[in-house]
Amino acid sequence: MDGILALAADNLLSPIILFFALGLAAAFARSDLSIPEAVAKGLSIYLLFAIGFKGGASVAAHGIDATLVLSLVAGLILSFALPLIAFALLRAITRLSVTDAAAVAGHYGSISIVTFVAATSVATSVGLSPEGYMVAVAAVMEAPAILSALWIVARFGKSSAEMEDGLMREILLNGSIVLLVGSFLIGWITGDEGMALIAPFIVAPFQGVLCLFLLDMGLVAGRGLREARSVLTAGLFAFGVAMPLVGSAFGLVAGLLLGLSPGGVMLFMTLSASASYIAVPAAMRVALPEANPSVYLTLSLGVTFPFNLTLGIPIYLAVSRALTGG
Amino acid sequence: MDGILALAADNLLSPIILFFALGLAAAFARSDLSIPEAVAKGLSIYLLFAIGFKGGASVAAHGIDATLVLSLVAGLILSFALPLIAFALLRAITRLSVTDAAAVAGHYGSISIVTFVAATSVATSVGLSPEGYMVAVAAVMEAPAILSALWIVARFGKSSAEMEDGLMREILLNGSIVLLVGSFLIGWITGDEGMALIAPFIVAPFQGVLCLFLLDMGLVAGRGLREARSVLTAGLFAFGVAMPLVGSAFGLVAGLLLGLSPGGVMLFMTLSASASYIAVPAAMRVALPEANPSVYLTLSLGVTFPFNLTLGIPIYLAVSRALTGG
Amino acid sequence: MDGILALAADNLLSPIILFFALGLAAAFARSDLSIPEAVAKGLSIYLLFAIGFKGGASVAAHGIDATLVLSLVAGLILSFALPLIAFALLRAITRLSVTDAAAVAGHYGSISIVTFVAATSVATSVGLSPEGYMVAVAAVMEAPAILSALWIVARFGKSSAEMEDGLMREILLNGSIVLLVGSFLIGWITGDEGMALIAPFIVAPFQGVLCLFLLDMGLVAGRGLREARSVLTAGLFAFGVAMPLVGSAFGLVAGLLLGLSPGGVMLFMTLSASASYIAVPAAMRVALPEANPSVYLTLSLGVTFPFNLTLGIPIYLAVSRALTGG
Amino acid sequence: MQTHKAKRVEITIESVMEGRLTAALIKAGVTGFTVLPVLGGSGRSGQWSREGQVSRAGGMVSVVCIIRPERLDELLDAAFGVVERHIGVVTVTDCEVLRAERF
Amino acid sequence: MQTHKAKRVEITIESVMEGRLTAALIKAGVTGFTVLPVLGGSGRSGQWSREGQVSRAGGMVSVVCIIRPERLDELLDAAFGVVERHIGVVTVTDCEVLRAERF
Amino acid sequence: MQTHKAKRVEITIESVMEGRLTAALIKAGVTGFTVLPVLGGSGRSGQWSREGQVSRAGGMVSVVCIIRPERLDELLDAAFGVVERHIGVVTVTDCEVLRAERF
Ligand SMILES: Nc1ncnc2c1ncn2[C@@H]1O[C@H](COP(=O)(O)O)[C@@H](O)[C@H]1O
Ligand SMILES: Nc1ncnc2c1ncn2[C@@H]1O[C@H](COP(=O)(O)O)[C@@H](O)[C@H]1O
Ligand SMILES: Nc1ncnc2c1ncn2[C@@H]1O[C@H](COP(=O)(O)O)[C@@H](O)[C@H]1O
Ligand code: NA
Ligand code: NA
Ligand code: NA
Repeated sequence: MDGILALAADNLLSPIILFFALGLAAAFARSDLSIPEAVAKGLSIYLLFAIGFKGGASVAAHGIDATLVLSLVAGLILSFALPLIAFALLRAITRLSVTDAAAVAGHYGSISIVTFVAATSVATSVGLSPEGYMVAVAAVMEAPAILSALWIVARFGKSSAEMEDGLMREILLNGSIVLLVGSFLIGWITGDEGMALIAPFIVAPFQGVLCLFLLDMGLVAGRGLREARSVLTAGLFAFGVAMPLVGSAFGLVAGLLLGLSPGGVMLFMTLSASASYIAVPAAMRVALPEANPSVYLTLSLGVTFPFNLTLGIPIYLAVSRALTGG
Repeated sequence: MDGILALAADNLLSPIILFFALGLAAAFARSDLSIPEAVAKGLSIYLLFAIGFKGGASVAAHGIDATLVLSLVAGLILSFALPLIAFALLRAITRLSVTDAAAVAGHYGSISIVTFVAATSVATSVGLSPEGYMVAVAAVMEAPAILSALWIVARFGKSSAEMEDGLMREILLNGSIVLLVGSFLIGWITGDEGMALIAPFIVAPFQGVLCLFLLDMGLVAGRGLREARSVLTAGLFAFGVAMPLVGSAFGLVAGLLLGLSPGGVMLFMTLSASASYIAVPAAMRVALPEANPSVYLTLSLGVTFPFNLTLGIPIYLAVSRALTGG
Repeated sequence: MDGILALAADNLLSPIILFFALGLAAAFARSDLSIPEAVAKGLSIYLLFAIGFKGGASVAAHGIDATLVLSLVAGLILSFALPLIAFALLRAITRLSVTDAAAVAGHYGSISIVTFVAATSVATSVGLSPEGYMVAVAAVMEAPAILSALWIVARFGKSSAEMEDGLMREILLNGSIVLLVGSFLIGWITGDEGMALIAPFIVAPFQGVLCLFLLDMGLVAGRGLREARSVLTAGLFAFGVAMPLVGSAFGLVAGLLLGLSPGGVMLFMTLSASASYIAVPAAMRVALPEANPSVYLTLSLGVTFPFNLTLGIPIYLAVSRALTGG
Repeated sequence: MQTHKAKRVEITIESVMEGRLTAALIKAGVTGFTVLPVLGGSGRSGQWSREGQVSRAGGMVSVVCIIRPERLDELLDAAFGVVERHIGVVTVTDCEVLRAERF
Repeated sequence: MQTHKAKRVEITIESVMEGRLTAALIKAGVTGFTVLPVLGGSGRSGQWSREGQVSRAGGMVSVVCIIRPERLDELLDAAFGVVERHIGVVTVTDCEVLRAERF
Repeated sequence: MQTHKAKRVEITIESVMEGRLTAALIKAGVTGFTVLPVLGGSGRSGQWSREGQVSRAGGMVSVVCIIRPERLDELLDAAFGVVERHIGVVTVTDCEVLRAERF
């Protein structure tokens, strides 16, 4: 317990978290500080490019692990299953409609890549070296949860969820997935040589770019929270904090069963704990337009994301180390 | 005198100045070269982030100086007082209306952060190490001058200057100030450790980014000058060159009284000499819409900024060294 | 021949090419991956800035070569002459109208700066050091081809090509040329000292930025090809592959006559082989609005650019080495 | 200068629906449309702004379509099919166009 | 398809005034508005373009507001209060809207 | 609130022609115009989008010009001279303006 607190305290004073806090504070104070949309998108392209490539290069360096395929399958299953758990929890502790609850649930089966990046950087800073293919697991977990959400609506709801032709392709080929997987493969193919070439671009400046990106996330999350305060009931807030812990428990079991390294287990916990705020909201606007976006965006970006960033990650790290002996 | 000339010549051939000149030349020649607005804003976010963080980290490294608070107070006083001097000078040597003269005066009490950055980089290139908290002094000097300008209009003018509720908050919480101060505080809190983490992002590439940024400043200043040639009378031009020298004299006295290092004195001179072209114009459009923006933007960006960049900074450096023995 | 194949294979597995292929694939699969327009423009500004400055610094380091001026003249002549050859070839093997053929021809006399950058990076990776002033040759070759295209229309065509006053100035002062030449001159003036200052910005991260830029080129080229499939007849496709080979032969002769180094000859071949997709299309829209942009953009960006990037560059390298003994 | 009567239909809709809307318009036989960016707005579902978006999920665009008056109903039916369940505003204005043969 | 008469008010104004204008509109009871970006323009105070701005100080935006005809005067009064001393253009166009219950 | 009749002319044209168009408008004596960005569109020459452009060569902008009704013909002639050989759409809408002395 002490260890977790020390870690959390340490984590809370890292530049990454402090810049996120700066963004939150600026938004709450109604400062006009903002990162232009194009620049923010540029930063996220940089992060996906870098994290994908590094993951692939690390797979090239360490060879394919026997558990790679199993990890991908486990990720798939978790992404399909977690929305069901989230939905049950939401119906138990909040008064959301079936449609809103299903939409929220979909977000929690999917993942937040920035949370993943932050966890990776904490893991490496304490000397762990997570399996490089966890990046591929992250990619695999993005989309299935959307199908679960739509299935929930079809099964329990009144409004119809359109799963039209185009949508599935759109989801699977959304820009983030393509860039992440593509960079992963290129990192894998080009290996050490490729890495040597572009390391000065994707390794050295990475933490600095991440700070700027989290500043932007803080601004966006803060503005969202300010606008949508009214929707955030005690029940929803409780869900936003409890669900990542529940999710991480499933990730923990998966990671342990797969025999991943301490860092790998921690990342599996983080992926299961985190909630999407890009791919899933876009899909929900198309397929479930009746669901209220304030609810799912506020929960995912305003509650769960900051929770994971500040307290969640140190907890997952401590638990993973304790149980793997890492 | 010779020393100043040699320094000025050296300064004039630095990449930073040459890229500014390239921008000016391209604008005068009506080239369509331009930096997209979002990218330019991204570059300025980078500069504020880097300069703020470095200032804070340097305070963390060198400890709080007894004079930190006094310097902030001196900055505040200068920012309030310089507009009065600028206003008197303008009324003496130009025919601007009270409103226009007050608006211009407000710009000269405030500061230009790029001029500050350029001066810092010259100072360090000759081996000086200015006090890290000069960044905080810069932040403190941004806003007070606006109040002085509005007070001048209320006292001497006919048109009414609206100082509505929202405006003061807007000015104090404008994006540049929040980012600069926030990064400064985070640099201070995280100190050496934080610096080690993000140095490859904010230290090594800094000069290159500054070149690109000054290219953009040259383009913008050049286009402004081309458009607004007609407003630039001999009297206004004289003011644009004389006022920075007058301002720097006040900065010099303040710096010497505070007992700052040679680099610190030089930066205090630069801050006092420089004129705002972001925060103050925005405030003036809201509070003094009758004032002609061509006048104050042309003076601040088209005359004083290039003057400081090319001749001013070497002069302030030479004078500061001569009088502090640095 | 074996050498060429090995080189080509090596080249095909470089991160640069693979990211281009990723972009192409994403576009063909109709992924929504995209680089914001402002960011893409920012990346291209970075490339021009870096490549220009490095060229100039290299001229400063190695001194002016007696052949600099002759190389510029040769570039001018080639840019004027190649459109005539391209036009003849197009009329022989395709059924394009005079106007369309002239517009396409204009593109092939001009150059693609990214192809040039890619070739430079291949050249240096195999240990060659091309003359720094090849950057200036590239700049000189951008515009003359446009005049040739308009002359062709005036001579052989029915529709009138407007060569109005403004256009020539616009072409010569277009942003890319100004930035490239300006950075070249500044690199030359500031030499080693300037280079030391900004090298961490323009050297180390260069390859990484280039990867992102080629990802974007792949996306754009892929989308263009998807839209304009219908215009791409077998004849046009043949032209898009044959013309770079023809052009490179002229570049080869020029380079050998000038006595350039193996790297210099290779770059001259690349310049002659490459086709414009920025400056010339813009000029054609103004002066030859009747020409179909799908035709010239598809050929230049969809056929010739990928050909040069993948097969052309290794061929030019191998040929240049074989004939210069480099 | 000779002008002709036409209708200018402007549909403000979530970005995620842009492709679906324009596909429906093309299917309904429109000869062209123009897409304009939207910076922000306010309505029954609250206020939003482009700088406060993490993603394309929340932004909107405005699709403008100039058509011959007699084709208005067809277009509105097509547009309504897409907009119906979604956030969005549809306005129709009378206008005159040059070069009517294009529409 | 059933449409209803409405007014489309478009106010082009300096970016710095955007927040003040939309606050005034909301106070005047409008149910929604849309903000469009402006790239550049020209008027009595000269020509400007977004790429030539160092800051938000000089840019403009266009605020579009669809309202029921009977609410026009109220809106114009509110808008005029903000625009009065400032650079800006206000136009009103007749239009038709779908889903009139929204306005 | 007192308003005056005016015409709103909107010209959607390739970006490369923007400078030529606005120069022609100024020569024709217009007192002002506003340039709006265009994200993409579709027409006889196919579909395009801003994210798919390598350069300014392919983008479009929309130039809006509010004028007194009696000046319409002059403006249309000037605009047509530029647009004639180029891709582009010209629409004219009736509108009302505040502060008519500006136009
Ligand atoms: N009365 C209106 N005038 C102009 N735009 C509107 C209006 N009402 C809604 N909008 C636009 O449509 C979006 C969604 O509106 P709503 O569905 O009411 O939330 C808003 O964010 C605005 O951009
Ligand atoms: N006649 C007009 N038509 C369209 N926009 C105009 C007109 N006059 C002014 N504007 C816009 O309003 C801004 C300020 O105009 P002004 O106050 O006349 O300088 C200009 O930059 C244009 O964007
Ligand atoms: N009917 C239309 N309604 C609105 N915009 C149009 C229409 N037709 C063409 N456009 C615009 O004008 C551009 C060029 O049209 P075109 O010359 O037909 O290829 C298109 O890309 C659209 O942006
Ligand atoms: Na999850
Ligand atoms: Na000052
Ligand atoms: Na060529």
